[in-house]
Amino acid sequence: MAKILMKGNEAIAEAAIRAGCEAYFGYPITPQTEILEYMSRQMVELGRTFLQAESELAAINMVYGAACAGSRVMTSTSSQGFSLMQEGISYIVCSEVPAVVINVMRGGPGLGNIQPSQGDYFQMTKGGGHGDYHVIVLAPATLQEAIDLTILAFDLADKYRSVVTIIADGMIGQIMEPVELPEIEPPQRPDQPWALTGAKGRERNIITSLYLGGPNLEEVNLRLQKTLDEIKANEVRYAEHMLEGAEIVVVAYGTAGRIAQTAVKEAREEGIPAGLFRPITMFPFPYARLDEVAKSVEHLLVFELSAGQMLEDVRLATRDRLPIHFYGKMGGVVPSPAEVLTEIEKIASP
Amino acid sequence: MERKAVFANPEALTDDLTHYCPGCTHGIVHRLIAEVIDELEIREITIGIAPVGCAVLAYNYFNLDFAEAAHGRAPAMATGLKRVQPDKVVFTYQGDGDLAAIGTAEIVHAASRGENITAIFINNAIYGMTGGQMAPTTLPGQVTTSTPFGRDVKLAGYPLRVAELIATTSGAAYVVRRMVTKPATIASAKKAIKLAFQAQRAELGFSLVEILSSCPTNWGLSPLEALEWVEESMAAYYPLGDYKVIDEVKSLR
Amino acid sequence: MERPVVVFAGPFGSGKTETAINYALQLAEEGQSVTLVDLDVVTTYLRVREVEERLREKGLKVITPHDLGDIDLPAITPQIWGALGGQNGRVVVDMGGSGPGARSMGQFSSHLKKVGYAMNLVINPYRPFTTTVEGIEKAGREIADSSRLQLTALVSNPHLMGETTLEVIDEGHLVVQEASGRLGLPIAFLCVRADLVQEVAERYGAPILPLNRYLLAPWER
Amino acid sequence: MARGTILIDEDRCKGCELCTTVCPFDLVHIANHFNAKGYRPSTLVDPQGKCTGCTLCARMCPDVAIIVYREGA
Repeated sequence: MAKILMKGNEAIAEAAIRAGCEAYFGYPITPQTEILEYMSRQMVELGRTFLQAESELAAINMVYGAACAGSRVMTSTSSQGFSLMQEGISYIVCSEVPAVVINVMRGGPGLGNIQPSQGDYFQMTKGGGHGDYHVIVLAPATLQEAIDLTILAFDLADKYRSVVTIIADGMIGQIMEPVELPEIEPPQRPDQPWALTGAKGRERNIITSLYLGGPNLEEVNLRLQKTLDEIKANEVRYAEHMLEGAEIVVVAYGTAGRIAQTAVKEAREEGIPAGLFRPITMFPFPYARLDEVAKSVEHLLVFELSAGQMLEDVRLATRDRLPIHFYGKMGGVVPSPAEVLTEIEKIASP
Repeated sequence: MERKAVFANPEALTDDLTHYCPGCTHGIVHRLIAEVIDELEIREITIGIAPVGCAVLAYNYFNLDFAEAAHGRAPAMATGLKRVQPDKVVFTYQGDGDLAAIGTAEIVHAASRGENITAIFINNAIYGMTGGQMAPTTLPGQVTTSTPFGRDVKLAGYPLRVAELIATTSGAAYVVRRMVTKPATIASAKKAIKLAFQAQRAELGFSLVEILSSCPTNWGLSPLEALEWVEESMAAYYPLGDYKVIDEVKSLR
Repeated sequence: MERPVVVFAGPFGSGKTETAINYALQLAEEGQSVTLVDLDVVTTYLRVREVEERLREKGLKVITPHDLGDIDLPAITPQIWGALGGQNGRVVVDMGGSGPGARSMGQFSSHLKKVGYAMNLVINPYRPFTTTVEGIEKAGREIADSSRLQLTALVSNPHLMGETTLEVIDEGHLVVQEASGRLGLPIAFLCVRADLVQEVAERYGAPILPLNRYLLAPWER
Repeated sequence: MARGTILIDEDRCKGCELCTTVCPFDLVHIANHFNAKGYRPSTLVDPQGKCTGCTLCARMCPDVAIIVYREGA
């Protein structure tokens, strides 16, 4: 397989196409617009559905519609747009239809800026919209991983009949790296007897998120929770670097994970026993494995491009049994590995 | 002599009795849509989208594949459904709050794109579901629970004329306003709904049938008085008529 | 290539910015007075403006839409008109990617025709849409149409970032050479990562521009 | 004139009276009794067999409570 040099946004778009994405609906917002632009050419050339919606609200509801028809469907956006999509995501989850949503995060709150950020962690992993739900959240740190996780996202969406998101930040969207694009057979998808394809030769299908009366809605919620339990049992993913003999373990994901990896390597070169634990599924968060890792180390250093959002999950995982340090940058500021190394050094020799 | 049923429940309706108040014209419009679907023999390829509003449970009454949209988003959802299966017939059923307030952007852009779907727009000048508040289509001076002194246009703005607005979009193929107050106006409304679906079948673009409807409960009128109010007051502000009929649709008549 | 204005154009991600920076620095080292113009209104990160201080220290004049800060507003600063007058030495322009990025150049088209310009199409044959001669031809046509400028040469920039090997350069440059023949455009130079220049130098006829990377991902800094 | 009749499904009827104003022979009236839902249903009062099965009453009905029959083919 020949390597090709791709930009993160392009890589995600191309991966979706190869995963058999049949329909894309989106709205331009920096720094993910290249996904929309890539789709506007490639999907049309392949005879698939592409439509630029009038807003993120419309885009997610177009996704909802196409998902009801049983199509493999995706949208992509950045933070502010992701906020607007919360309503639709809540409906899609409750309706139990599969969809993929990419969020290439930028600075917030408010209009913020277009620089890379990880400020949407809470919104993405804790539900985001109204009601009791979570969506699967996959965090790539390299472009190859972005490709692999995008493909996985479609399969997981099908498997659990729910929304699967990619949590990327602007840097992942904008950098370029050599990647390998897998050749994929047409996707093996589960049967979709629930899809709205016209009531021909069968009873009519209804897709709704309206369940009047307490017991009905409770039943749906219990089923959604059961699905979440399955997801928690089956889909936890993470990466570990230099954990062997590590006394200070940095916990970071996405671009921060990438920066931390360089910092950890440099720390090791200085003789500091540092390691990296990088969650790949932010939901389900790798609580158990992180707890296990924490048992044999002295300190954790949580590093995020936010005020400390994943930090709460790290504290939950370890129940504050060991010192948990935090280093975060907000508002689109991206620290260098040297700055993270300084934090590690501070812990090593206070 | 043998006797034969000449008028009965259309196949495209279920046997369920609706939750609508006595005399509410939602029921008439539901039946008209179902009759048209039966006549065009498209029941097995038609997908409906229910709104938020009194018709939120419409999917219980149509014997069709149906989806329930978020408030105002039915045209976007219909767009998604239709784009991935262009051979199906997709329609939205929306009230004035859903279509003309929270979902104004979605309906305008679906029309403007010439999205090949049909919108059935129920205008009863009030928010029924939430208990009789002002709608974008509430008439000047009309008393509602949120305009207790009558709609003061200086304060609350003017009612929105949807058919006229949508008719200005280039993508709209067929945009008309009807009412369902008498057998004759009902027959005319049915013809319009049929033409709207036919236009979609012929891939001519977006179609919208606005139907002036009654809300006896929230208007505080008997069902018969309510129909009189539709004819006298509503039709005066919202004139019945054909607001846009492109030539290709005319030739379907 | 003694024309006063040298433009680097190309599809998204073909390496225009790094090429323009390295080329401008090379001219500056030769003792020429050089202004580097950041005319990229489409790229959001990793732009000239992020390293402009460093470049000034190395003796370049740099014009960027800096006053606007990190906002995605495609605005052109008035200084660009002054620079493109060409009276103050050489001007190197980093143009935005593909057709949309090239469009902003259109407004300077008639002006540039008067002062004289070189328009280099930077090609990396490892980018998705320029792996073939047909793809390169299409990209070139789109950029020429959008910018309303004539392409005068190709710049061959075959690489896979850190994974670039001699084979990668060989195979990629071959595609660009073929495109050069097909389009009737000379290859102005071949870009090669500085540490590989020695090994590559003897293999090709085209002049070589050694590339030092200025725009790095945060974890490479 | 064609002879017909209507069958009103009393349990579907909500007593809205819309059907009562359109009968050309004034044969549809509101009954004095209540149906299971507590509405006074409409009822056909046609001792002389005047109903032609014209369907106007059924076309006004919001609840598809009226089935219309005609004799012969």
